[in-house]
Amino acid sequence: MITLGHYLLVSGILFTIGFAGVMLRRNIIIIFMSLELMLNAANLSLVAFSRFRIQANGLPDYNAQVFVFFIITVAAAEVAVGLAIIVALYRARQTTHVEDISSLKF
Amino acid sequence: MISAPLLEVAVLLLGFAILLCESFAERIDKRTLAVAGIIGLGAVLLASFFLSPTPAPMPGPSLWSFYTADPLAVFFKRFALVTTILVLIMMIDYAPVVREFVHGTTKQSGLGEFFALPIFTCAGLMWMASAIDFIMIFVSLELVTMSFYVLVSFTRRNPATLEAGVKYLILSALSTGFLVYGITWIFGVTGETNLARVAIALANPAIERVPALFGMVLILVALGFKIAAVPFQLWVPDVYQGAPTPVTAFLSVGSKAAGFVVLLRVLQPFFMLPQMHRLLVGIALLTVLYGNLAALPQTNLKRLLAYSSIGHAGYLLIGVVSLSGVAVTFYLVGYLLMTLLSFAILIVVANQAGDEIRDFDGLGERAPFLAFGMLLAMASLAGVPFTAGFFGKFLIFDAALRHHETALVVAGVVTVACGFYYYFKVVRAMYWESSKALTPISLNPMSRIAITAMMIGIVALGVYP
Amino acid sequence: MSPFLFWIFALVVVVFGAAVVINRNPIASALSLVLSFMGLAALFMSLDAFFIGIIQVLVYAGAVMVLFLFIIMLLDLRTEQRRKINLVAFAGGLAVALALLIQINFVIGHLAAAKRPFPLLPALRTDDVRNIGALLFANYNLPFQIIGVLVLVATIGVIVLSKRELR
Amino acid sequence: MNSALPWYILFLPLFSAGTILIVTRRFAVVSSFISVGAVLLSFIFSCALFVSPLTHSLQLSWIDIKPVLYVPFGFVLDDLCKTMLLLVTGVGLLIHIYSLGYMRDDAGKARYFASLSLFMFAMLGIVLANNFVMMFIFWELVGLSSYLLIGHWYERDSAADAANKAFLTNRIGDFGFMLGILMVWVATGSVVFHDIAQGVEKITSHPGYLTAAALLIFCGAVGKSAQFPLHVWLPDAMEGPTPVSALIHAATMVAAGVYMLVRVGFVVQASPHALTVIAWIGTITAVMAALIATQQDDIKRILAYSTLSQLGYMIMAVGLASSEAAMFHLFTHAFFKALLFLGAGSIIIMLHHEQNIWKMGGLAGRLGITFLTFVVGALALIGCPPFSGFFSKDAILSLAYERSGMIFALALFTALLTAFYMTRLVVVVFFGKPRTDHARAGKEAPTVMIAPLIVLAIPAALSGFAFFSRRFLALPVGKESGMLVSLLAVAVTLIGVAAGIALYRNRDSEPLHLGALRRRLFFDELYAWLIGATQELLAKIAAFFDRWIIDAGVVGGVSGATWGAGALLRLLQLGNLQAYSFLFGIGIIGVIYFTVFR
Amino acid sequence: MLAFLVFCPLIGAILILAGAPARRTALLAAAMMLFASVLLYLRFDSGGRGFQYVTTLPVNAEWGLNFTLGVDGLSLIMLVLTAIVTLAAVWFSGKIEQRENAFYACLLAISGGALGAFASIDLFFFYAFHELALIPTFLLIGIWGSENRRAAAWKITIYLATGSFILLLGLILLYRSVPDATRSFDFRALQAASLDGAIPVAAQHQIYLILLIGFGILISLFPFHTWAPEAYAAAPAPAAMLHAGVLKKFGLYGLLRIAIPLLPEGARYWSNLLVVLLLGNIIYVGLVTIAQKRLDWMLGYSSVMHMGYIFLGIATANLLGTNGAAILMFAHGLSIALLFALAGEVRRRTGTLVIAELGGLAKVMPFAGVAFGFGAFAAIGLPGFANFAAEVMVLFGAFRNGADFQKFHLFQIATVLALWGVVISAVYMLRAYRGVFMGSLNAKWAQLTDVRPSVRLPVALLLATLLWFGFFPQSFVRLLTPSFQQYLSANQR
Repeated sequence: MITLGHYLLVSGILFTIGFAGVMLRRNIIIIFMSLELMLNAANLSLVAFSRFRIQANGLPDYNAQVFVFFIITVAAAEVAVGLAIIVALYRARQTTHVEDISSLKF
Repeated sequence: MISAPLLEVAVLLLGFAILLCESFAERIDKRTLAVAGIIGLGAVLLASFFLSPTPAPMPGPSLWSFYTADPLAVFFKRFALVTTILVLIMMIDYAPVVREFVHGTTKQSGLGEFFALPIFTCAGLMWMASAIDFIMIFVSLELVTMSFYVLVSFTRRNPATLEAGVKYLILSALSTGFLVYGITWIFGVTGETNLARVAIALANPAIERVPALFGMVLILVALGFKIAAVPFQLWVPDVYQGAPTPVTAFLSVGSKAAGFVVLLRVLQPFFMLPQMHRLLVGIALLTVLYGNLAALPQTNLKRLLAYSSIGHAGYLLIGVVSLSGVAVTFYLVGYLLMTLLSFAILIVVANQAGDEIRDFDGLGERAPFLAFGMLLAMASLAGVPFTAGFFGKFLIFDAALRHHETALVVAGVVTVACGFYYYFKVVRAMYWESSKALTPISLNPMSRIAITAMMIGIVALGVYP
Repeated sequence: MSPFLFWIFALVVVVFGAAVVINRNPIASALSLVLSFMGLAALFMSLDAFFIGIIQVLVYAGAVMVLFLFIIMLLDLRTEQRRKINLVAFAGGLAVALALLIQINFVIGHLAAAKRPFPLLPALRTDDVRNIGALLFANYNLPFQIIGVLVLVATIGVIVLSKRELR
Repeated sequence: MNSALPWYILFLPLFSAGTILIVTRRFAVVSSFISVGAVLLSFIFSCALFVSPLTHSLQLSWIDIKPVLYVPFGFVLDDLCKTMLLLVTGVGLLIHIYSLGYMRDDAGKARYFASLSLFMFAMLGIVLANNFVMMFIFWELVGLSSYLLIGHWYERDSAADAANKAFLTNRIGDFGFMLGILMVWVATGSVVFHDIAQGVEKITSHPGYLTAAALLIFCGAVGKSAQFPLHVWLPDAMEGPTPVSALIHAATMVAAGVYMLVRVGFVVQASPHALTVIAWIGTITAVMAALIATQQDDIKRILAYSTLSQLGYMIMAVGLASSEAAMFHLFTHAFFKALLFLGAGSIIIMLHHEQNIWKMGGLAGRLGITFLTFVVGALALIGCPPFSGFFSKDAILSLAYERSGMIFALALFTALLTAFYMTRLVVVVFFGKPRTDHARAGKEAPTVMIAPLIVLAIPAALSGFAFFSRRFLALPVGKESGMLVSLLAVAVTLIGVAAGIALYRNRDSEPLHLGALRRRLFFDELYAWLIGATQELLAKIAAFFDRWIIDAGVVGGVSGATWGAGALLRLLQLGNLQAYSFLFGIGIIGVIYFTVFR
Repeated sequence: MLAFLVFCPLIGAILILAGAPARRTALLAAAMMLFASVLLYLRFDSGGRGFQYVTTLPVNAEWGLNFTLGVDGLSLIMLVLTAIVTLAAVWFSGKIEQRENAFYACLLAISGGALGAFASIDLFFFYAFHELALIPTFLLIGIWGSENRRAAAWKITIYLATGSFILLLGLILLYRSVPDATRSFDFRALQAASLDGAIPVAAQHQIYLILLIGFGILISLFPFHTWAPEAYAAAPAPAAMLHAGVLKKFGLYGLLRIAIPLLPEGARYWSNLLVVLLLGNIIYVGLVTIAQKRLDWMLGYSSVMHMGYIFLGIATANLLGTNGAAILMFAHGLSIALLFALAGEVRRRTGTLVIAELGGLAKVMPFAGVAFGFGAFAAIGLPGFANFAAEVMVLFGAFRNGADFQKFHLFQIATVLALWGVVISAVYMLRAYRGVFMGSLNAKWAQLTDVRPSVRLPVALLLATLLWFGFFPQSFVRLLTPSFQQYLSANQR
């Protein structure tokens, strides 16, 4: 029997994977993908919650789904801007590696 | 009488107008756009004094379940407007640098966007100021973040800037992730996103504490990132140093202030929990210590100011912990004045020399006016009486002592001494040393007015709060 | 929803999610990201959130993915040549991730509702597109507008940042 | 007018000092005459006061925090005071006049006379003071002026050092004096002599406390009148001009200690233990100084040591509870010792500042008047009847005879030594043949210097006789044992004289060498070592501690540590994005842990 | 009138920065200050209790914060002191080579800060004004100082900043310790509150300690004293005069004005600690002073040492001692200013202050010799100078505390040691004087000339004041006694 907990766990794992990716990978593009993973993990939980909380009118709580909608939009916009920055970086430095962009420090 | 949401609308329209001019009127000097923006924002600021009161929140969903125009919100709207105006003024001074690092078809290409984006950011800040719903918070905060992504890496020919941009991008996105996940959990527990209703739900003892706290903590992480609280401050020095200076100023004042107002709102329902209080005390302690200590060895003024802004975030947190809205507000105003003042002068000087502290050598002779302004700013940041900074600290300590936050107070005193050390390093450079170049530094009238205004403001707040 | 399907899709999501991180070749990561999101979409649908599921597929598989691949191609990033992995950092990262996972798990454990199965939806099924749309344009009007501005800003940003300029 | 007399007497010299300092510093002659005129006037006024029955004068309040502390600025006008006034102004006047000659062509003449006037002011203040604090004030001022006068030739290192030595030694004495004053004040609640005398039983009822207080007050006297063990400054003080030595270090200032003890007799006399100590200190000083005097070659040093031993007599007398005897000896001593110094002065100046007696000789003929007066003084000093010294010393001896045999014996011995070294002095200086060209060329001093000698010779000779001195002070009642004592005294004196003549007739150099006595019993060396071993060492240690431990160590350490902490913390900013996200993660799990799990 | 006095220097400073002729403006301002303060002194009603010439300007009603000026006996003499020393310092500092107007502006700013602190009877402004003087000090030492000005300026600034923020804590606590009803920054209100015993004893102990540390740092109380000699050695003479003479007194003034009247219990509780520390000042620092090889360091340390006597007077917390302390503050201010001025003059001519290198200067600079002699004797408490009168009062006051016939208690022992300190001070002063001005003249200095005429007047001014109040201390006691009776009224309970 599938409970709310299962979904939350899956989303949690996904979130963690994403975070691990941010911490472990050095390729900025992949880091960016990992960030997407984290956002979607959040989405999964949200949807799960919305499904779990049946409203009085017997429908799922659509507020959460609206929020998911917003998150997806924001994520998309973020990807656009982020990739633009990355491209600019690549033009300037011919690299997408985090080690290569550590001139500002201390 | 004007209904509060119209303010943002007006700001938006202003932004659109400037964009249109930028794209269709190639010929005009782009600086006029900035001036137009300044005037427009000024008008909005003026308008913000004729607001109709917030209607009583009617039952059922409506605009007012996301948006409030309570005094706090209105205050911070004005705060955002003033900040943006000043930032625009700085940007005019900064234009040559932009031109140097953004090659374009026309010699001023890119400037238009450079002037337009802050206005949208301003709108975002204003929405943040009156957001009382997590979704609203998320959206407006993302708007602000998004435009800062662009602004930070705006001068993209400059490698340092791009590096700053990327760092800001990744870490900020990371914090967004946590914000979202946190909101999710809050929603999961309470089934609400409106702060007021969340508070009601939390008041109910049947609610599970642990998940709620978990969600709250994740939200705190995101906000802590915005206000540069330890341990989420790591991006600050690099980004502040790399970003275009006006943007740095904007970051350190605008987004920080917005972060604080959101923090104040969000924490409201959670203060009754001891864990939360403990956490905040800890964070405040770390922040104030880290910022001030790590600032001691700095030699680059922008970076120094970055660390000091961490330190000030710490003082502000002390105020937050002591539940003293007045103190925090006052401190923020003082902080706005002195930080923007120092950045404004920094820009002017950096155009000639550079942004290392040693580039300020002998400013006392080169540009007495600027030097005196910097002296004032530094004194205020350090907390010398008869400046806004002193009163801010005074109120903060007062509040902290009232709540017997001994540890915080002790840390505060120690760090204030450190503050004297590193702020006076600048003063020393300006007055003790003698400079190589003795060319006087020019200053355009608008900035002069702005700087004078800020100096007067600092002293006025210091003498007559 | 049958547990079987759930397990399948959950597995897909997690495995390909992990693949995103593990793959050394960016293109491979990108593709596994798509697959993982597909799985996610399926899970959404299994939660009766069809609209969101569709959006998910459209936006990610359609837009985001293409964008990613396009950029990867543009910059033609090869499989990142083997740099020496900083083991300490690696282990540390893993440790932190695990710690976070444990904490999340613990929190889920503390959520009483988590034990309970999903309540059944009553028979009458109105399409959720309409519901969401209504909500979006009635209640969430203001945030929606703001999102609009956000997208505008993003557009400006992208233009500014990647406008080809002539020396 | 009349009641203001003391004020005039007191403030005329100050006025002259001020005028000289501010106005007439440039004009030496004018200054000198201002100074002399001032002292002349106050002498006249003193005479007037002496004959007037005036006993009270108007009184200001210097510090007035009733009821806690009340320090008036007022005078005691009893006979003792009046006599002392007369003595001080009189001798002072003569010495001022003498100085006109002695300092005629000195560069710092104006400064000299200013200091001299200042001294007169201070000394008169001591005499007139009617309370402890005021007396202490003038006490210190006397110290100051003697510092100035000793250091008059400040370019000379020896003079400068002597001045410092004198001042510091006195300060040590005053340390005790002040403490004593405090104790008396706390006990009786007042500093005014009269009130203390009224409520003296408040303090006499606690013998231990009383003794302590009395001895501490006595410390002041020890310092000022150069008693053992604080006597070391007086001989060095001879670095000053000779008239100064005559006035300050023979006639008046050093006698101030005695005067003070007499003045506060009601406290001192009340404590038998204190008295014994005082008596013995006096005795020791007398003997020791006399011994040392026998081996000195510098004419002024000889006189200085003889002054010490005479002061020893006076203190002895005080210790033997007879202030009359003490005052009597003080009175006579003032005259003949001043006379001797002035005589020595005229010799010295005639021999172009030659002070070594072995470089003189055979001056009897050339400096006739000086010789005669000097001899008068010497006779008075050695107490040869009928000269004044005989009577006063006799009084003290007979006292000692009654009280304590030991003291008496020592006193006699001192008398013998006195006779011996004075004879030595006279013989070596005035008889035999001249030993240097200066000595041969020596001739009589100018009148302005001779006149005071003659004037002083008269009281030096006569002031012993009761018919003369009774006018001025209460004499000690003659004892029936008097006869025997006098005979003994005269006998030892004769022995001393005889020995002196026998030993030093026609000598060209010192026949007997007693190193210890020549080296003044090593007191200076001892003290130098003592100071070096204690204060200097401590000072160096303290300085080191302050510089390196407190300042560099603690203060520097703290600031350095802070800075270091900052330097360490900023290393957190690795600049590497991964590191940031990693730390970010650690921060997050930390935060969650502390909030959710604890 | 009072407001005029307080703002006179600040206005002067602003004018100078605006480009008015520096020296003349400064002199004018200082002279007007002196005139005003003397006028205040003459028109002051010595009989009246409490504050006079009170003027209030409300700033923030919500915190009961007003800008209130007013003087009682204590603040009056401090004002006079400030005015005199300022005039002397300005007069003394003749032509300045670089950035003259900035220099004079800083001088005036310092004295303005001091005046404000002494004249305001509002806790907040009392603190703020003093703090204000910090920056000018920093600049003065840093820009116009001598050899190691950098280090010295840093040390003094950081040290004092720390001290004053500790102090700020204490003051806020004090402000908080009064029940809300009577809560105010106003001394008078606070005093009234403390008279009603509104400040709980435990709080008093805590607050007094904090205040003691804070003020102690500002006054260079042992062991927080090491900034002082270094700073004074490095500072230009006028700055040293103003700081050592006037600004340093702020802390003592604060103790007398706040700690004693408002926290009598705390004062009693910590008096033993204070006595021990101040003995550190007197004996330990005195010994350190003896070992100094340079005149300026010697003077710096000696000023630290004399703080000990003032502390002693304060520690007695009785009428006599506090009176003495107050007058000693005044006297020490004048004498140390005088000494620093002359030392600065010597430095200006010879370029060194190492005692061993100097000597016999009285021959070539007689005026300096005489004046320094006066100053030195004043400093070591010779009768005739105000210092002596004050020290007498302090010692008497201290010796009286808990005296009995059986044994000496802490205060008696302290008094004995303090008396010995007088000897110590005589040792170092006379040695220095002998080393610099007496003895054989070093050929190097044979061609030196005597001090500038512009120095003579300030010197004369200082000396005259010292002597006047040495002969007639009553003219201060008259003013002080009422106010102290009021302060100590809390103790009499």
